[in-house]
Amino acid sequence: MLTAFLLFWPALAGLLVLLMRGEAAKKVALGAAVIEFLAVVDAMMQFDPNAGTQFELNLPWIENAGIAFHIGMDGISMLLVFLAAFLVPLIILASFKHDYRNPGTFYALILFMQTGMIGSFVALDAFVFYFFWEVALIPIYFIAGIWGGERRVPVTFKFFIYTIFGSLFMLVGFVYLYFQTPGTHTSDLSAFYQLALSPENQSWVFWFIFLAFAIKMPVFPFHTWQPDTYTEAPTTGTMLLSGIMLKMGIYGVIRWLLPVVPAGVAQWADVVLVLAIIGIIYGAIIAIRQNDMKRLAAFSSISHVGLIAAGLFTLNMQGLQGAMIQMLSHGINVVGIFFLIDIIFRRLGTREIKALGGITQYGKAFTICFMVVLLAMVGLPLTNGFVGEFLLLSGVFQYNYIMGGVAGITIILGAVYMFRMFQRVMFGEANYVTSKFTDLTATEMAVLIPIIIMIFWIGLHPNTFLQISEPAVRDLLTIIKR
Amino acid sequence: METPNYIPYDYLPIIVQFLAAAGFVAFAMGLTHMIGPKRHSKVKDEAWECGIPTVGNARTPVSYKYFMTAILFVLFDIEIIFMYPWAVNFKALGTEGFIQMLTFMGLLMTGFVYVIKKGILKWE
Amino acid sequence: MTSIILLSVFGIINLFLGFLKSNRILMPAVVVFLAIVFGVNFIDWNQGPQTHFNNMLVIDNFSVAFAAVMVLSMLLILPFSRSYVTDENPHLAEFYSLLLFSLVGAIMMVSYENMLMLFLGIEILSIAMYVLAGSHKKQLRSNEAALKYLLMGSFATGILLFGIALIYGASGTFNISDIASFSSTQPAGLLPMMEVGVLMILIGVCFKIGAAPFHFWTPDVYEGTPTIFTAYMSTVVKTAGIAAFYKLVWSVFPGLNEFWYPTLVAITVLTLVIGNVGAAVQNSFKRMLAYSSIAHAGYLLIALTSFNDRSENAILFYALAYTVATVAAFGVLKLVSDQRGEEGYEAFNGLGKTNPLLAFSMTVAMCSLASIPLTGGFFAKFFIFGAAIDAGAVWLVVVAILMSAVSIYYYFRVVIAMYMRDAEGERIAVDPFAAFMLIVLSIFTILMGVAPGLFNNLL
Amino acid sequence: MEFLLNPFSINALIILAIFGLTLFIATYCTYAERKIAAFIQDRVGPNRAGPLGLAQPLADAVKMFFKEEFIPANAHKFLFVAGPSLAMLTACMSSAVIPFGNTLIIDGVGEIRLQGIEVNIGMLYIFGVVALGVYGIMIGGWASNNKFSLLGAIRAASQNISYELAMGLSIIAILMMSGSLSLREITLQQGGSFLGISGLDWNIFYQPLGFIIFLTCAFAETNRTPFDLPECETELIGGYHTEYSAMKLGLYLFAEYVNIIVASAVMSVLYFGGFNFPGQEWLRANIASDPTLAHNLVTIIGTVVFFGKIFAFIFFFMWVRWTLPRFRYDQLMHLGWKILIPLAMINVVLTGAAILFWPQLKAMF
Amino acid sequence: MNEIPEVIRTIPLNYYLFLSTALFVIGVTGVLLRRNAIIIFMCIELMLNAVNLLLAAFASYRSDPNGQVFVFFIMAVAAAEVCVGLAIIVMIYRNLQSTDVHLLNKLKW
Repeated sequence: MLTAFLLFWPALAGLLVLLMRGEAAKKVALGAAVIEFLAVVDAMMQFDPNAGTQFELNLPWIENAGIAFHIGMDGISMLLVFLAAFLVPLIILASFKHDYRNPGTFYALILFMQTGMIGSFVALDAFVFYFFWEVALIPIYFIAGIWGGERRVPVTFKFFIYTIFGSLFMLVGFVYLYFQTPGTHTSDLSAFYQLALSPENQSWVFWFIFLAFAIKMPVFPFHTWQPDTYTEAPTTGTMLLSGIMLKMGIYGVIRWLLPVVPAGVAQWADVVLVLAIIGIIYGAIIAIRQNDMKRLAAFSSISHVGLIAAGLFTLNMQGLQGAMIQMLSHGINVVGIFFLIDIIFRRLGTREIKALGGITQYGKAFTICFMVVLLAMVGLPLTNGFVGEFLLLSGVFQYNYIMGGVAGITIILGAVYMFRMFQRVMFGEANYVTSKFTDLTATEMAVLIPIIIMIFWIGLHPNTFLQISEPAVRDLLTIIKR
Repeated sequence: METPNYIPYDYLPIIVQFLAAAGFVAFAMGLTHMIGPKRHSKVKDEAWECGIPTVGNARTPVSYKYFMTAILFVLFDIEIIFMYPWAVNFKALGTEGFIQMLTFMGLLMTGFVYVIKKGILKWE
Repeated sequence: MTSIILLSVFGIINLFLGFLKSNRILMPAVVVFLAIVFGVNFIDWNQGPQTHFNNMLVIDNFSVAFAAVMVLSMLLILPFSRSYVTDENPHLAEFYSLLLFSLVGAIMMVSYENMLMLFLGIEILSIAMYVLAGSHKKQLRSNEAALKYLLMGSFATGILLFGIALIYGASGTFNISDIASFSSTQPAGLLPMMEVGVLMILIGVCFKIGAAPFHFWTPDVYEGTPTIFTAYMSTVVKTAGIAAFYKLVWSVFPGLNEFWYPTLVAITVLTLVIGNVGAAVQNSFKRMLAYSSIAHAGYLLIALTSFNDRSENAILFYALAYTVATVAAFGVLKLVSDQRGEEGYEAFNGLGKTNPLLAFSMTVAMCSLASIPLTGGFFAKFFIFGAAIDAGAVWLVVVAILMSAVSIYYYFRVVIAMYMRDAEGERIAVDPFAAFMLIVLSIFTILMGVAPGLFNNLL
Repeated sequence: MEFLLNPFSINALIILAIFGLTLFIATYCTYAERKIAAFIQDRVGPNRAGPLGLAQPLADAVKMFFKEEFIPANAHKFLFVAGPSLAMLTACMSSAVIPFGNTLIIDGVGEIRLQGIEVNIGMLYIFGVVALGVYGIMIGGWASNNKFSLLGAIRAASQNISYELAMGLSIIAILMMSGSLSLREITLQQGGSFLGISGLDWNIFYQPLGFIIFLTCAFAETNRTPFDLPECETELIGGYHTEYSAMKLGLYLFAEYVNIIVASAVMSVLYFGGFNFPGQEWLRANIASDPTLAHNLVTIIGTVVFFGKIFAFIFFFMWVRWTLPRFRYDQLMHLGWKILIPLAMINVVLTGAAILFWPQLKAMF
Repeated sequence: MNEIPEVIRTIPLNYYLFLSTALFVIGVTGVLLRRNAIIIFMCIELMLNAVNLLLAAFASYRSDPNGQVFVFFIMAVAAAEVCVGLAIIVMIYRNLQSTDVHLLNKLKW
């Protein structure tokens, strides 16, 4: 029942928020998100990493078709639910300064989206998963489409069609698998795990399902929607997209692809790895050339995700665990960086690196926060980024050392574009624009401080989180290797 | 009484009759064409409207009432055609057939009443 | 059977109600009539197949379910006709009666046991629709729609009839089970006639349901027809057509499966592509809906090609979901175009601000048509694809999915217009009936999206 | 001689005979019409050509042939010619199925029916062909390109089709009684005895209402007064044949008379027993000892009687023309649609009920 | 009644088949090529009559009344169609003063 509460609480709260106007909507939304977070923390306390899937709920849904409303959490889900519950209040808080039209609708959409995302993390039935997967998409489409920048309409449209297109293929894959299950057919995860398809079939089913995840993550060359969307969406939307939604793709691969069609994965892992590594390099190089900070962060995200994807397909413990921890870290870091960029943008009205400079002189606290988040992004030891990247890279090395070597360039390139940006934006002469900068307010601090805490927590003591997912990942690996 | 059988051959004489009629018509038309005088003049060749010069095209649209009558005719005629086979076999069909046809006629009459109430046949 | 008789009688009664001084009573009366028919219809539920009229009609769960869907569609459409309910409208009773009569035809189409009844059902339905298509007498667009519909419709009838005649010539019967047993034994000498007959029947029916390549009349007719009747055409007529088609291919010609299957698949793919691509390039919302109805015919045809125990249910569910969503879309379109005077996407600009209710129900409808989860359309497509994949036609589903992605493009154009463009027009006045019905439709769509088990596997 | 004796040739001969006879009667109808008009109006009528003016029709025909053939400049030439041709053609086509007499039995040939064509759908044939007659009028009126003609033609069409409905309905009652569409069958069935008199079992005694309806419709179908609106001189200057002259006009007028003859014949057949006459069985038994001869004699007398009936009807047609005033158009449509059609329906229902329940009723009393 | 087919079979069934197919094809060609709505309509009627002929031929060959009953229904339906069709054509004529289908371009084909 706890899972069900976690799942539906944001939606119910969202309905309430929908009816409210102005400030009240913001506050109720924030309150609801905090309650959700507390509930997740409570769940984490109760959670026993070694007990497999917990807090299960299995209700008949479309009985005669063997589809059940089956949800529950194991370690992998737990971490991601935690991520979602942790970030949403921060994201809501981060958007407090903005004066969005129809705040009721806006915040309700955020909460609806949280339901969708948590739903896809806890789903244990293919159709429940698909259902929430799509449910999460609609709010973000509206958030980006209604409150976004100038070119929002075509850009979000592209994003939307792209994603739906991919997920429809996933649906076909699922339906096909569903019909391969014995007896009266069921779409339960465990039944999918027991399927023994011929390698040929696995091969195409792999691409059907992977397409959806690849677009969502996004993996090169399916990324073309991403930079535009990140840039045009309101910062809230960008945070939701990059912080949590992106993880849905990665989670999908872990849960619904690797164990379901292992033979297919084995056939195509090399291809995907190459694509992922191309993505790493490509994202980084493009990021270096960017002038718009938000766009830069977007491309950096492609680069980071590339590494996570590479880690996934190594199919070893380091790779997968690295992916887990890096998902958490990247989610936190990217939200932080987008928020910081948003602060600049809100104060100065521009995000162009060329137009900025010398902000250090006007915001001490801001500089510190920016520095910390930046270092975490780059993967400096002691920060969360290091743990993830280290594990991932070692995983890739284990798989193929050439690939590992190439992927390792990411650390250098990441440092290049990040520090380049930092240097141009923060140091140097302040100009007419940047001289108006003021330091962080209390609300902004309230967003950034939890992020910084998490950065160091994971950086210093990653085991808190690694141990949650470890047994689950190990189980998964045994299923994959069956 | 035995029912005589009719074979297609029975219908052949109709051709004879058709030829006779057509021959007569052709003869009459041809003869009058050949022996009648022909004198044309502009005024004479105009359509005759009581001696007054003709105005406009004669083929003007006429009242839609005529049209309605035509449509109704088509419908009712077809419905009546439905009754012919029934009438011929009336005795064989018996009471059941009678009741069925009463239903049919009832519907037909309902439609008829509707048409009349709608004022389709109201001239003026 | 009872529902057919009742509908006919009610249609006649309604005609005579038109002679009353006021038109106000008509709409409530029709609603009551339909509600009665809807209820009575279920008398035959689970009674097993019963034949009527000398084996001409067979009433089984299939026909009862589809009849219910169609009666329901009309019930749902009715409230949007309120703008017609004025005492100045001299033909209101006739419009309603024609709708009732056409429903008779539609029910005949789903319960025929004899080719004669199929033909009669199609014609009763079509002839009423020809009139309704032209019901805006002074409007050239409407006139044109009526003429095109009529010419194409009767042309299709001719082809269909020729097919039926050839089949009769080959098999010596109009009874569908006799034809089925004949075609499964297949005496060698008569085959060509049978095949040509089957082909012509297929063409005729494809014309009627607007499947490509016989679709070209559809957009024009749908666009020109008054919106309320377009809604009717794209729901009831389409449902009846598909159900009849289903019965045709699977009850009448199962023995000739190998012969018509490739044809049907080709038609399906073509319909999907033309419907979706055609819809994508339209600038008029109404015309887009017309093309989208072609596209949905394509999806339904997928279920037709994949015969198994699922396809019946899939078609029923799809028909229901599609109907509900389409009615909502047309309902909103009618309200908008009546008051803003245009039917393009621009007419919807800023509707999200001026009329949140309209915008919301339109969005739900569009999501459903685009088969986004949480709406009935998602499960509809899911069941259809399921049936097809179960039958092994994965590549067909892939085509359908590519086309679905295209469909999102055009369905969401209107959503974009409503929410993401600035308002141009005034607030649109919505009468309470329509508002209520829109809410009902949205709830219904979402209900089908979250609890599809309620409507699934009814047959 | 041999080839003339095969059934087909005999049939052909009979057809030609009937055809000639019809034309002849039609010709003399024009004479009769004038004479009767004169009689009713207390005048003399035609009396110059031949004795009692009997050659008058011939003189008329010759005049018709020699008149100028006039075609208006704006007329549609082909249709202008086709109109009267079609009118005449259809009028002449219908006479052959009428049974003018019973069979003659001739040695070496066998039975000969005094009827051009015996088909099982005689009634439908007549109706079909007669219905085509309206095309002749429509085409002629339209082709003339004259407003009066067009109006006359449309009136004619409208009137003909309206009354055709009532006519068709009134026949149904007869069909229910006879169970056959063959005119010969229907005639033969009327040969029974009624009130003890043989050959008097005529349908008129069972179908008085049907007869009245049919009669009215027959007047309307032939465009005779009081239903002569399509061609009324005072309103439409001749209606559909305003622009016609010479033999084209002649054919139109001629067609009308042929139609009268056919209508009279059909009425005689359907309601007045056709070639049956009262006391025919008695005559058959007593006129000659040789049964074949007796049969032949009865047949010949029957044929004569049949023509008598036709002439009586023709006289009636003319009598009415010179007695009754013309209807107004709305009255005409009112009568056709709102009175005759419902009456005919009632007639059908009553007939049906009577046929079904008469035996039971009889048994009850 | 069994003699009827015997007599009718003096004309082979194929003749009827060819005749009605020819009529049907003429009708179809007319529908596709002609411009005048009334003529298109008449061509459609021609198609229906071809079907009627075919059905009647089949029916008498099999001495099965069903085919002829079907013809009756086709005629009735055709009549209804004619009524509606002519009404529509008249309606258009009133608005347009023409029955040429190509003038009807308010909606693109």
